[in-house]
Amino acid sequence: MTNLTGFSMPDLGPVMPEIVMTCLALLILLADLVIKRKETIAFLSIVSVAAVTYLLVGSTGITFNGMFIADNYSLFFKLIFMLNVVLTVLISVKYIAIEKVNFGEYYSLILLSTLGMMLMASAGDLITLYLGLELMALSTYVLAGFLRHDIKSNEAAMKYFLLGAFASAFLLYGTSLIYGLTGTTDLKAISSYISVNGLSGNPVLTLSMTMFAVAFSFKIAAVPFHMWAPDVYEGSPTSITAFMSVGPKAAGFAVLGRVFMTAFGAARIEWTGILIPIAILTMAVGNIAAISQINIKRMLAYSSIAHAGYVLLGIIAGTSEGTASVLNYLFIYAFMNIGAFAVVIMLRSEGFKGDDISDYEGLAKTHPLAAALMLVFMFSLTGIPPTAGFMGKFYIFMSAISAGYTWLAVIAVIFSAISAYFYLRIVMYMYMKEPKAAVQLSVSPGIALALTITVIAVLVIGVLPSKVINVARIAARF
Amino acid sequence: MNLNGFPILSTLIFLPIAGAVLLLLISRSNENLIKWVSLIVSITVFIISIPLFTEFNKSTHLMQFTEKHAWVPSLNINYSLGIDGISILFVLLSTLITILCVLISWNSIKAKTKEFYISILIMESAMIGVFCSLDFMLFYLFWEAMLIPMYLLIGVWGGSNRIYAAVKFFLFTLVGSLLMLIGIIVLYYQAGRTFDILELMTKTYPYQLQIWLLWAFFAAFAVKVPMFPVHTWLPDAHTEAPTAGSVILAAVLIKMGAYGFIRFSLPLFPDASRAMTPVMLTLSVIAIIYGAVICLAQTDLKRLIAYSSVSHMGFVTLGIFALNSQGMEGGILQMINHGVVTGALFLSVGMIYDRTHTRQISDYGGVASAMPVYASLFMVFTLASIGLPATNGFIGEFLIILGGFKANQWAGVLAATGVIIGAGYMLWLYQRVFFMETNQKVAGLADINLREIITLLPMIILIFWIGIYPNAFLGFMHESVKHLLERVNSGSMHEVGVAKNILEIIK
Amino acid sequence: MNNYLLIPFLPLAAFLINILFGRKYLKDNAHWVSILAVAGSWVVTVITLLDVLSGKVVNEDIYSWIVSGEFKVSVGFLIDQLTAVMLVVVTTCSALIHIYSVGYMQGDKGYYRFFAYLSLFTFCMLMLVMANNFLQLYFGWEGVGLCSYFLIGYYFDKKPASDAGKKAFIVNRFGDFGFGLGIIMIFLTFGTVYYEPVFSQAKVFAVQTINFLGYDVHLMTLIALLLFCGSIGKSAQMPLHVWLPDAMEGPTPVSALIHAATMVTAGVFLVARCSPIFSLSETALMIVALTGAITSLFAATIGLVQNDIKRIIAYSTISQLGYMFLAAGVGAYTAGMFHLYTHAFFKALLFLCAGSVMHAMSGELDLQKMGGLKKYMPITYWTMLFASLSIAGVPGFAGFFSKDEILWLAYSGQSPVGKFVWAIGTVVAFLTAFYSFRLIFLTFHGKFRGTYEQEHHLHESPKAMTIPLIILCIGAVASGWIGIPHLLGGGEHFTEFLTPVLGHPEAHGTHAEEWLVMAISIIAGFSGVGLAALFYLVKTDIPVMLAQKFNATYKVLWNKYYVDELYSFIIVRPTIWTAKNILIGVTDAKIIEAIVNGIPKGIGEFSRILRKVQTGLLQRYAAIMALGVLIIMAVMLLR
Amino acid sequence: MVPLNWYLMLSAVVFMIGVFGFLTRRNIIIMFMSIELLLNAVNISLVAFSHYLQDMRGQILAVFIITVAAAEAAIGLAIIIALFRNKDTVHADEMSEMKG
Repeated sequence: MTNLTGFSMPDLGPVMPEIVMTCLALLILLADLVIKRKETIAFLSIVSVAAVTYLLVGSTGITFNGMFIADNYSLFFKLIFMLNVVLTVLISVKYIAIEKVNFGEYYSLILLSTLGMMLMASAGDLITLYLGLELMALSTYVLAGFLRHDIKSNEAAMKYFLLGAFASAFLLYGTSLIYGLTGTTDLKAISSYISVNGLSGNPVLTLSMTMFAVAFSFKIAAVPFHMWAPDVYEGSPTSITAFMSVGPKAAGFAVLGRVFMTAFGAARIEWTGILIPIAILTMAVGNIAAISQINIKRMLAYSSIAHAGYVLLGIIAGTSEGTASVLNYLFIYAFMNIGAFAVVIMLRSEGFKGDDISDYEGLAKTHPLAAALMLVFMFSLTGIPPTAGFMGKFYIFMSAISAGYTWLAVIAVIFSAISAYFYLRIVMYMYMKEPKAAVQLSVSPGIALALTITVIAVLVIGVLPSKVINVARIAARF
Repeated sequence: MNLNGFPILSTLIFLPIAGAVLLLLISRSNENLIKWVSLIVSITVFIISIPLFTEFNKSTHLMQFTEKHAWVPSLNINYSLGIDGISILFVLLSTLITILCVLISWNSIKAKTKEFYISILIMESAMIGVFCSLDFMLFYLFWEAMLIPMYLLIGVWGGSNRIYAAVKFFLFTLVGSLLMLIGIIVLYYQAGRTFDILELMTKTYPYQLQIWLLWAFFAAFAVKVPMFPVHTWLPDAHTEAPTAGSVILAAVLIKMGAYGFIRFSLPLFPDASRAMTPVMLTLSVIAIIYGAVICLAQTDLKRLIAYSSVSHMGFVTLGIFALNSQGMEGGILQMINHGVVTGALFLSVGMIYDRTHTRQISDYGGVASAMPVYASLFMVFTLASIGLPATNGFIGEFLIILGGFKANQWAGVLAATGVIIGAGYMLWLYQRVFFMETNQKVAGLADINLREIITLLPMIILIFWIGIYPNAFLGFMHESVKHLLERVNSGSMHEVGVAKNILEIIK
Repeated sequence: MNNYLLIPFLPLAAFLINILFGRKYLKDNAHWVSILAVAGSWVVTVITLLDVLSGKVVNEDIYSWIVSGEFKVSVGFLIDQLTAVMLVVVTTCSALIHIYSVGYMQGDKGYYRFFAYLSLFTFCMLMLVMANNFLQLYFGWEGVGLCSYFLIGYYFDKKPASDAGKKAFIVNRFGDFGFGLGIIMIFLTFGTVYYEPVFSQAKVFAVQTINFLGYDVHLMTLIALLLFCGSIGKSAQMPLHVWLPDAMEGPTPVSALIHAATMVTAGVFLVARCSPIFSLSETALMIVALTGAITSLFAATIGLVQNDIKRIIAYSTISQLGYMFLAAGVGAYTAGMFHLYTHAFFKALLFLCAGSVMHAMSGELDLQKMGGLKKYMPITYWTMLFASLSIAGVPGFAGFFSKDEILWLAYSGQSPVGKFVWAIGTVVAFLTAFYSFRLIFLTFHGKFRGTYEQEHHLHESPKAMTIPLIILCIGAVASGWIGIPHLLGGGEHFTEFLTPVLGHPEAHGTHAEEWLVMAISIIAGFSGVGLAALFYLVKTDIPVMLAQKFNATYKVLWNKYYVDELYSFIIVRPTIWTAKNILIGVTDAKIIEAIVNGIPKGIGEFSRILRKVQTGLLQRYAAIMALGVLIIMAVMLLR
Repeated sequence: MVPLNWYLMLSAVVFMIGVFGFLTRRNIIIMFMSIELLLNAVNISLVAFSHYLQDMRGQILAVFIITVAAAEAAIGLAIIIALFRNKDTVHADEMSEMKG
């Protein structure tokens, strides 16, 4: 029992939300045995998320001597994750019943995955980062394959699993290199080590930065590491696709921001060198490939790849304004993306897949409200002013131009003009074509609430963006 | 903000949106209520806009009826509105045109009437917003917001090839305006983090940057005008759009491009615009002659009028880039005239289209004997479009050719030929449609009813009012145009000043 | 004193009343409104004439029309001697023709519309004449062009009529193109468009030259020639004369009023009004004289062979207008105006007689189908005979005095082309006499060559038509007497009356030469009449024989020197061809559309390729990831 | 004492074998094993660094990696079984239901 006395209980204040989240996730797993009606479990999970959010607001600070940082930056991301969970749960209540996978584990897995994301957001150390990442990844792999009887879902889970593991292997290799080079895995220590020893030209450092870039690019589905995204988005259940297109992507950016800004802050020129080609390729492939898609989930997959490209612009800017624009964009992106997926879910009813774009023909005639909602989301994803999408993109372009990347902004603008084509195609199918079959919408209170939240958010932020931008600017100063 | 504090411009912008929301609540079935509500809303908006006309103080170039509230304080974006001599007429034009659009589509729009009137009302607020906003972001927001309703107007209620036309319209304008967005942001940082147009106008920017920004703004405005190379979306959009759509498109949307040139490109980049005038004049002259000659070979009624507006807008850009007071005032007045005349032409084509459902000129002939009143009204519009003295067309065209000739003799002379070809295609159109033997397809047509006459009446009044007493309208512009031209021509003096003190320092 | 405002605004009021209330209420008695209005302005004209005679000149602005920067113009009226003459001509002819049309247009469907257009025309012509600045002149100028378009195309359900109307307007537009540029040049040089300041400062710029489109040109000549473009268009001189013969499609009173008495003379009025500018540039005057001379010769030759009664008179109008420009060209503006004054009466009379002949022959216009109408239509015959005598220049009649005045001043003036132009003038005098009397003999003398029921139907026109004929006939004869030259003991009151405005033409010839010139012109006139009598009364086979012998020239003359075909070949067809094939076919379709549609198609194609890359095979994804890593590492390490 | 570079060389070689195995072998379970190989390669280098730097972090991370690898194995096999039950094949090329 050598110097047991030296052991002191670390301050658990900042970690409290994560701990409570873990207990609640497991509690829900148990509750599933007792409660028959799955809606109550959904309700329970929303309540638990509300509790965690309540706790979140209070808890800030650094604990586990630097391995866990709960600052404004991580708080903002956690808010995005909470929002993501609430909306996903709302839209999936009826959906998983239709898909006949109405199990309680679904909700606890979502909560566990969110827990992973929260860990990543507050990771001050590469080890916590790896743990959070793996926790999120593993639960998302299972969620992707949740439709056990559907081959596509299995295939999606398999691809996501294998490629995810492959990518995290690169992350680990990078960690080991940086550990060998700087002797520590704590981000702040790494950055001070680099600036002290002036390693900016060092090949090992560049190699490890590349490895990190690869791992994170995989997570945010940036080109050339995006190949998994379309298949997994198409294969997995639509509510999970919505969840995956926001949660892990935002977590990826949180980590990307944190690692590159703090740890490799000094070697900024080098890693921007890596990220710029990736960003351009991502915008290009994302927008161009989406044009000839016939399956709406695949199209939204490519669109979310393209959006990752735009957000990368904010990271490349490297300034605190850049990070603020990333935060602002991801917040807005969460709303519009889940909103769009919610409409896709509404179309999924008994015996009608509702995945093909041609299923949307004449929707404006049969279901004007649904069509109007989809119109708002499509125009928001394109970035047309009265909607929030524009405010997000505009702020990203501002930060990029202020950091001197005007030419990059011009390229981004051209690609977002190309993106208008395939978003418009959906609006065109809905409004300008005659309905083929009588489409039956499966509307539930949950989806209706989710849609109201998202459409109000998209329109209100579009017109009055100052609230979100101010919070993002505060959060960006870490 | 005079008129005892009443925020007139904001009400003008948000009342139509309130009307649109009201329409949302009305059930889809009783279309009559929908039509009457939208008519009442548009008329109230017009009535509210009349004090602008009467209360306007013509002796100052400063902005009037201004309003300023913080919008996104952290990025120094504020909701600031205001109008001066240049933009006031356009606001009035938009409010008037919306009433006519509601009237014209009274029983020609059968499907989805609710969405139709909602789009028109939102269009109206976006249009007014563009002309009143003094903050670049606000301007850009309205500039792009207008795309959605217009896209739907063309796409949903349009003709046979509407989808292609709608997408073409949308992408053309979007690509241009996105480049402008980049220009705006670069300008924002260049001028010390401000979007306020009046502030931006006071600063001077390095010459090379001015050139780049001018071309960025040119991309957005030239597509809208439309200037020569980027005009091919206009005929498609016009031919496929429903009557109300093409009226709004012709009367107001096209003006935003030229308005953009006057409000932004000229004052913000004086040296660059002076350097670029030869290019712009050539493009305008090409547009005039190209548009006019192509009209000679058109077989579709609406397509011909669309190409004629390409030619007319060529006149406008010629007037603007002549950079002298006659040309500029002629240009602005010609924008109003073109709005009135081409708007009226499209209204009347819409009326005849509702009866015959064909746009091919060859299907028409001898309509004058069946519809004398309609024929005489159409004759007035044809004469105004040719620019006959005592109609508004003449005032605008004469001033523009005068200004153009002063700026560059070749431009003036070639532009004047446009007037001849203009007379050619318009009279030939009028002859093929109205004179000669009555075509079976148009034999027993009923003449236009009271509602349609009321729709055309304000246009007739405006044509002769501007034609006979143009000072009522030109009076608005004098101060603002003088101020603008001082700014555009003073650009170089400023540089000379800078060069001078550098010399002193060296000496 | 400003009751002169009534002159233009009465017809305007009549127009508004007719056009607004014509269709429903007035219908067949629409003519009262117009006739009263025209009569009213005639009365006021007489009053103003008396004022002007007593030396009162009015130059007043009513309201400011356009103000833009330094360009200021307002609607204003200038009543001086020149305007007074024109006012008299316009109002008198218009009044008489209004009365005549009541009979002529009896029972026509668009009766009210016809009178509305007539009143509108009178209003525009009066505004043109009374303007005190160039822009209001331009307003009147295009206004009368518009009314001629309406009236020529009055029978709009017939294609040739609406074609002729359109042709008239567009050809006029060509002229107005130059005229507009002239006004702009005036503004740019003088800083204003008002007559008074422009004409007074004209001398200051007498010697200045200006760079116009790259060429250094004498300023005054440039302005004069640009203004002259307008006159060519309006007064149907070469090369823009093509529209006048086709304008005969309109009803005859229209041809009488517009294409004889008033509108076509606007060109001469313009040259006369701008005499201070024209007299400052030698070349401009020479060009005006030559154009006048050549056009009159050209038109007279065509007139010889035409068989349509109205077309002959139309060509004679072009020829007589050529005469007036000839006069102006040699500096004899007053003589030109005098000829305009007399010509208005006898040419209107000729047209109206033709109209009543047509009326009697139930629409038949071809000379070969007429003959021997003398006994059926005595009044028309005698009035037409007097008019022809006057136009032929038989002494004692109005035509003689004004034509002789022109020929004498051309001969004796110091203009370099004076003698040459005088020679052409004399030849044209001979030709005019010949074709005028060919018309008289073929219609009224010899035996009737028309169909039976036409002959049966022949009758003298009703009172409403014959009274104006008689009044005009008096005018045609007596109008010349106020300008009898000093040589013949006359007081030359007309020239005295106009000298304050147009200056006095100096003649450097002796009395003997004056007698000689007068003699030659009389001989030309009589020989023309005699030859016509020989050809068409005595030996009617000669013209037929001549036609075969000189068949080629006959065909050229018959087809009006193929000018119409030439224009459509050079201008009309190529523009439409370029529009159809090049503009639509190539630039719009091939170049712009190709790019505009090409780019999205290219992107679509590229997107299909991208889809092929996504094969769904797991290993391929992993391979691409590994490749990506390698590339990034290579780029980063080697940089 | 074995110099550090040799360890690094070993871990790099093992890593390459893992990657190569992952890319070429068609059987999903073999691919799964090559991933494990990758993770272990990283473990080797981590422990080597930790020993060389006389610092505990490397070994702590190695332990974490092993536990995570175990969890991964559990989930990976579960997914493979679910897939096998539906498609009764583990051949990677069979899994190309979704493409384009």
